[in-house]
Amino acid sequence: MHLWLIPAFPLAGFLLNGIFGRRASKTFVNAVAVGAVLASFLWTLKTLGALWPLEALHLERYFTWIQAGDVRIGFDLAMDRLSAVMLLVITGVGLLIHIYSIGYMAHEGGYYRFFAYLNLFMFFMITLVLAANFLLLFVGWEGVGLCSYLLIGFWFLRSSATNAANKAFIVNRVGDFGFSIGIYLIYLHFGSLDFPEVFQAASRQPVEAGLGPLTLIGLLLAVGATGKSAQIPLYVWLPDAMEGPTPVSALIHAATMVTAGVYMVARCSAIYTHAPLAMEAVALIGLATAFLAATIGLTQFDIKKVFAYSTISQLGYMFLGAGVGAFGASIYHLWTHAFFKALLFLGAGSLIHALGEQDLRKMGGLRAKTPITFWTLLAAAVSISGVPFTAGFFSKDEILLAAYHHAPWMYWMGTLTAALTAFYVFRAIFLAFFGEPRGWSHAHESPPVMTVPLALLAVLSLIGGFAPVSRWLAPSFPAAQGHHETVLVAISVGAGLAGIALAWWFYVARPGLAERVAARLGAFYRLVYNKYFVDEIYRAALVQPVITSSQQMLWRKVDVGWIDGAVNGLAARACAAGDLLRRLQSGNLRSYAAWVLLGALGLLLTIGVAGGAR
Amino acid sequence: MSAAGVPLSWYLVLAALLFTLGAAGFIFRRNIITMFMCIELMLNAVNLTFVALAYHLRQVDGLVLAFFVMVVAAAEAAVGLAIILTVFRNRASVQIDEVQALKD
Amino acid sequence: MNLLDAVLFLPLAGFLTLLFVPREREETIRRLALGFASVTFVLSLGLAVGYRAGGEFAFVTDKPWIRSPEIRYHVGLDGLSLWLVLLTTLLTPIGVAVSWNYIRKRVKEFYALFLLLEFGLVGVFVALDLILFYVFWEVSLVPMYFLIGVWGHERRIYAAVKFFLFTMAGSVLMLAAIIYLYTYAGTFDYAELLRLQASGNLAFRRTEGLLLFLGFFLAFAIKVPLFPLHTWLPDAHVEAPTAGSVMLASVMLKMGCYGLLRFLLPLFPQASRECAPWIVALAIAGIIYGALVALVQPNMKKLVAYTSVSHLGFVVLGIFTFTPLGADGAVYQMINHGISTAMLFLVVGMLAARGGSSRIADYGGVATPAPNLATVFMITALASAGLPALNNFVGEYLVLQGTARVNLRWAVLAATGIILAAAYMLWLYQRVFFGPAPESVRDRVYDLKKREWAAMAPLVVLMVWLGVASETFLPAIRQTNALILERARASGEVRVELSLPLEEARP
Amino acid sequence: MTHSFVPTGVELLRLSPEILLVLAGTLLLVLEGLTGAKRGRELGRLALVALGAALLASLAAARQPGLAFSGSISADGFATFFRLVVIAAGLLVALFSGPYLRRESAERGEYYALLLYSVAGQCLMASANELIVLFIALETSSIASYVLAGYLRADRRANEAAVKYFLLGSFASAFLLYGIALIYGEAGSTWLGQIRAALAGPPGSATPLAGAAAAFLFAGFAFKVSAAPFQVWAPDVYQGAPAPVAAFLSAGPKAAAFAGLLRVFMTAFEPVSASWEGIVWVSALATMIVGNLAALLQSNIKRLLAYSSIAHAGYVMVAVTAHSSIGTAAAMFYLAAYVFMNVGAFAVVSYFARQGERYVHVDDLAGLAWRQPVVAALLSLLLLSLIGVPLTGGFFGKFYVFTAALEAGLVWLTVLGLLNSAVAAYYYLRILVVMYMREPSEAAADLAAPPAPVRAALWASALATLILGIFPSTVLEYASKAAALAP
Amino acid sequence: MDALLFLIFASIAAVCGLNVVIQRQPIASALSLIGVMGSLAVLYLLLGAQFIAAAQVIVYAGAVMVLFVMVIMLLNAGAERPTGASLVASTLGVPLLAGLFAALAYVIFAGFPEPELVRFGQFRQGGAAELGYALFTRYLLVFELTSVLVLIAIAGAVVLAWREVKR
Repeated sequence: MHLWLIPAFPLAGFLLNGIFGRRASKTFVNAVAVGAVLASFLWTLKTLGALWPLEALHLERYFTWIQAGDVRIGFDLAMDRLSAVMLLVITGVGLLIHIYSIGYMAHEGGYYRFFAYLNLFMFFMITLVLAANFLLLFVGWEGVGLCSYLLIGFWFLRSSATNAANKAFIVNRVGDFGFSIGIYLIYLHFGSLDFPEVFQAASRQPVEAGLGPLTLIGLLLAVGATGKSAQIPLYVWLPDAMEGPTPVSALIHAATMVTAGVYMVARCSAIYTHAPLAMEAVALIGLATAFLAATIGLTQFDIKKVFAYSTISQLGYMFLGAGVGAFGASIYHLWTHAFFKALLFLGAGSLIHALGEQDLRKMGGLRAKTPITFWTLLAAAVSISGVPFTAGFFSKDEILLAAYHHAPWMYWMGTLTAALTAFYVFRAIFLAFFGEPRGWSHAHESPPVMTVPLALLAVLSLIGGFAPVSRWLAPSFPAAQGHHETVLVAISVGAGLAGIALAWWFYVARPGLAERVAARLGAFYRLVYNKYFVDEIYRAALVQPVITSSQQMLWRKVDVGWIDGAVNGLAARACAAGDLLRRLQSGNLRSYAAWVLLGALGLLLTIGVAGGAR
Repeated sequence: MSAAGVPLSWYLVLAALLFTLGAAGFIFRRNIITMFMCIELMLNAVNLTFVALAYHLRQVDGLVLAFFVMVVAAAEAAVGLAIILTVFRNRASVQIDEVQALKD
Repeated sequence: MNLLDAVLFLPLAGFLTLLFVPREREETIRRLALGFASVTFVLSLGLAVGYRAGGEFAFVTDKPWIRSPEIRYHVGLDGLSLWLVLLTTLLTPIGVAVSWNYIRKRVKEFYALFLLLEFGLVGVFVALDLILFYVFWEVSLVPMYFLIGVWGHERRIYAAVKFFLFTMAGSVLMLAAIIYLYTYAGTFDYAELLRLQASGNLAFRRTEGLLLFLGFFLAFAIKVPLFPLHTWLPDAHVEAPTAGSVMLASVMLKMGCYGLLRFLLPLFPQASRECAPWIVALAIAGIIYGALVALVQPNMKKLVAYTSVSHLGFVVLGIFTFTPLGADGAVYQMINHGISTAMLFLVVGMLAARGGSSRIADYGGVATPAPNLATVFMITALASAGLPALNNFVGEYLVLQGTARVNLRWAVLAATGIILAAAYMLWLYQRVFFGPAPESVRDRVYDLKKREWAAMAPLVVLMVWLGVASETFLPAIRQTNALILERARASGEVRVELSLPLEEARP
Repeated sequence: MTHSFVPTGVELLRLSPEILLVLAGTLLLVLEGLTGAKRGRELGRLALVALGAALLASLAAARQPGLAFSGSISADGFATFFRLVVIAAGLLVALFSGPYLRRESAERGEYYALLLYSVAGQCLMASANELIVLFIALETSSIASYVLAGYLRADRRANEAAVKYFLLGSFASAFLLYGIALIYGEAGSTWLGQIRAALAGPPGSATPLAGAAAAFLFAGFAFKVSAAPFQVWAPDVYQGAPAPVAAFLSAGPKAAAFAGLLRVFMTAFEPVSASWEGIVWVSALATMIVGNLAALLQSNIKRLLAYSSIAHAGYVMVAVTAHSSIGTAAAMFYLAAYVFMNVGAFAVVSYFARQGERYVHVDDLAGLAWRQPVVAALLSLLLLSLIGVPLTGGFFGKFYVFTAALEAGLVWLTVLGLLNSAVAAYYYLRILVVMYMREPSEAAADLAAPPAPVRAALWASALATLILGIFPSTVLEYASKAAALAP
Repeated sequence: MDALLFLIFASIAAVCGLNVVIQRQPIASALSLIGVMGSLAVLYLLLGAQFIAAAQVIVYAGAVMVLFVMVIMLLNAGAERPTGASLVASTLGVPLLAGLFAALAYVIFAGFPEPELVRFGQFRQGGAAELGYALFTRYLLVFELTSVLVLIAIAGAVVLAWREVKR
């Protein structure tokens, strides 16, 4: 079916723009970049159509990539329902964001570079989801990380941007460290890295009670996932990643790349279901992240940061879903999240485009100036808040239900988080669009090339939930238990609505209340506002010690002091000995004669008297 | 002639003593000429050894060797004294401790 | 006289030819040097085309050289040496090309020595007689010494002497071991030694074997350089001229790795195994240590030098896992490191030639005046940081997978090096290329010139090629490594303990 | 033993190199007296011819190997090898002495005559098969070289060198002679073969006299080869003596003394080798260490080369320690290589130092490479050979020496020796560093191109070094054959 | 008689030898050395080496020592001054010398365990005829060589001492 064409189009786009883009016109760049993604999207659809209903895995082997010993890793692509969903999200949302970027980036330098990177990202992301073995998945995994790095640091003159880019890459590397070791273990345990073989073998194994190999593998893979999907403890890079252009935040840091971790966990469901401990860990991480990020989201004023924490939080939901066994729901949420979160970011981008400003405190009352943006953002907001029958409603509820069946407290926690989510999203909406303008002078609605994608995404955010994603995926995953319970649904919906209402209360009905509450909370507020000082703790506990000890201890002391010192000391010792010998060479003949005599007597005594020295 | 002879080893020990004395002079004397004379003393000691051993072996060879040693000593004396002369010309001294410009 | 001999001796012919060109005719000298180096490279491509995996050695020439004790001119090529030879012949014309404008004084000597260096390096990789090997080993040392000492930077003399003495200290011990081996086996011939080993006639007493092993090992370890014998490397790299750094890092360091695999494993399997845990410990220490120290270097060249310490730790680690994966990965990593580090030094050298310094603090924002340079460096940095689909990843994966098979803890420790690799590379990149460009940089740094492009393009292509289509290179390596490991296994029971925590956990 | 007053023709043939040299020396003396001091250059040429003829004569003598003069000399392969080496050394030294002496306005026939006598003595040392011949030959060589060391009589340093060399040399000779006396007492003969026969009795039958004799003989030879602790004279003498003479002292007498040492200890004292090999071991190690360490900080290039020559004596001693025929062959090969590289290095010094030896500091060589590239390149080759880098004679010298040592089971001596050679690299490198990596000094500034004889000597030694480094087989095989010394 | 003569002359030799070493005046040392040589000549006679005894007196005590005395006079070498010092010589000197003598004595006594008594007249081949025969047969080469040695000595002395330095 030529699956390879799906990633190949964006790759070609990348190469064309990368090599010729600098001298080419914007039209050319646009055509290549958008065309590549469009082609990819269309080919995905065609392939899907041809393979429908895609009940079994469709595997295509191309060539051997690495072979050594008994390892043979092919460049193999495979399509199943899971990757099909992912592909649709990636190419679909990706297409919209590409189009949106034409408008958003119109006045930026390095235009071609931006689109080249985006195309490259598409290539790696598609490779990631189509990969039929762990190592190829890892290629995509690292590749998207690279593109994320490049795009976060797109405005490389700003040191904040390049710092953020480095942070993103390096933190991801920490996760990948776990992932890599997981891969080594998979190979050791299963003797293969190919998905079909690994998962079949895994599903034949007994469920592990303790810390068995599968659990270990699961945990290690989860470490990788926490890096990529910005979960505790590795989430710190994502908020900083907002230094990148907004379409990047939408595409990479909301809709697609960050969900790769979820995808991977879902992909490895066969392993996880046999490793309940790992599952539990994933669920706990997800839940904790969801809650923690939501609390931070409450206090942020940078609109993109708010959405960034929201992303982290929503990804936490997905982890929770996967962790409690609702892989389908998890992917389902991934699917809906892609729409509304991309939309949130793109809308935010539209605002930024309009104002040149992303601090919520300097917005306000924009409803009239940017109506399309407002309405589309609102659509996203209701969706994320879980207002019934919007996309977010379906998927979030499915996760929460599954969580309830796993452990009720998780449900309650999740529901609380849902309320928080609704609150901070609407806080942002209200701050931006309602009330009085605060400090902006001219604002304008974005051009159609931006608003059309917004509108399309808004539609998807509202109705995307009707796509029966989790049901369609059900055969791929072990059955999740739990049935619809109206009461629970009502509670969570109520929580969402309460959040919205509270936001209205705080930011529209009683402006100024928020500040007072914040002041009342004092230290606690500052703690949350400063994101629990996690960055600072990491810096003080990890980064700085490493740097300092490397510099002071390893380099200055071990390298220069000890090793070179030892060598130099040896040399100095030799020279000192030489100097002594030279000094013995005093020029005094009588001394020399004494030496000769000494030698002769020594010889005489050893040979003549003692009869040999051996 | 009396039958009371002298043990051969006495001769040899006398030679050893003279040899040692020569070496002692070489080490302790500061005048180059004296040092050189001490070498002559050592050569004489060796000669005594040769002669004594020739007696011991009842061979003429030892005497021939002693003879050659004398020639060598004479040759050395000629050259050595010439060298000492040049040293004296350059430094107006034959004190060995004053001839130590060459060192580090 | 077969193709291999031609490849080997053409640089020597070039060296001799250059000696007779009048020193004023600098342009002629450059052209001649480039000509000799290029023709050598083209001929060496023939080696790759003509090489057929399967036999023991290809392109063998075996002629008597010295009759007593019998030392033969015995050269040949196998999968291990093939790519290293090609790496050498590829990098030589590149080194010649990049030196074109930078080397302004004593041009004749520079190029003559550069070709002599190529002769020595190729020789090391193809020699199949221990003394011949030693001869080339030392022959390559001398021109490098001069390259650093004459054309280097401020502290060049210190660096050159340090380089020479470190290497010398190791190699004399190797000579002792070689001779001892001879007195034991009665031959210097590698093939003959292998035969003796195979027939069990090369069984040493334990201490004897260990001492012999150590004699060779020290020489190789210094050359690699294995922690803690590495301190000559940063100095040598910082002070060497660009082309010198390239050859030093890319090829000379491989001499040590090559030696480990070529001589130690097959000839001293017992001792190798016995010492493996210690060596692995040093290798891992080197991986982490090199990376950490690289992280805080204020000088680009020194930074790159320390990355070499880190990267070559992987090579040694791979070799001493005694697994096909590890060994294949190690060899692959040798080539990878050769190419990536060559690139790193080329770019850093170009920067230093423009900006007049290799201190990181003197730069910033280079991406603005020199976007192409920045792009090339980015690719290289990423390759160096082990990004998949670029060359280093394949090698590192194989090494670590091989290591994991033997001992998971080792693999875990070693893998931290990859995290750090990203950190030091990106941090370097950020500080040099990103940010606003200060006046001094904008005025002096310009983008790549044609000749520089020509020098680097093949390497960029290779980085991707090696990363994606490893099957171009791996079959030959696999087959040779299989033989080597077979030998390493032949005379001793395999004592690779599989100490996986998950094995323990299993009921 | 034949007792004839008149030597036969073949006997004379076997002695022909020495005879030729002595006659030529005498002729030079006579001519010098006849022509006055004006024709030094022509006399120098004559000396070269004589040395060349002696070289040929050695080869001719080698065609009729055998004993002569009641068995007191043996014109065997061993003798031929060393004769060739010392004559070649003499030839090179004579070659580049000319310009040096002319600069000092001291080129006279006596110089060459003494040189020829000294070489004759060394040749005879190589072929002597009887101790007193050996001793007289050694004295011949020595006395001539004492005079040569002090040849520039107005020079205070030369005087000092001469007097020190002379006094210590005579002192050491006395010990040597005492050794001869003692072994004469033990064996009743001074012929090596008979001594061997006398010592070859059942173990323990040899009295302490034999041991004492071995000790003193060793001391005497060790002094001449400047092995520790008898090396003390060498630095001062090399420094003070005129550069060509220093070259000569470091080459000919050393090689010849090793020839004597090898022959005496490999034949006469071989039966009691157990008693002396230990002490040779110690001496070899001490010599290497002393020479190399003391040279590390040395800045006077002549002293540096002196210490280096001490160190090289140590390497040869390692081969002696092996006391096997391959050890002997290795020592022979090493000495051949050593003579060329060392004489070549001194040739540069003699050219560079200029009038009154003003420039003998290592730093004076700064930038030589860019003023006189060819000289520097050739000197570099020689220095690399001294370090022991492959493709030079010095490498194979060390290689053979240590091969022999390992064959004899001397593992630690080998390891220590090789480590020593790594240390040695440092001070040779310093010269390279100065030549190539420093800016030209004022000393190099007004340096004229070397005169033809110096060039010739330098090229010859460099080529010899290179040939010994690339095709060592012929020489080594010859040495191996010759090393099987018949008592 | 033998013993008596030996003891007398050995004592003279030893005392004179000691005197050579301890005198500060070179001329006194030289005279003492002549004394040693003279007494040694007597001892040679006792050992039956007439020719050597004669040569000792004529060549050594006569010619060589005269040369020494002449040079001493020529250089007007007075008593030596206690200049400089050699730490090595002054500290190691005496023990080394004592050791040397002890070791040599040990070697000699060990080498000649049963005392062989020297009696005058028991060895009669020490005359010029026997010596001459040996000299011109077995030692022909050495004999010729010594002539070369003397030649060198003359040439050397000439080179070093004769001509004035021209500059």
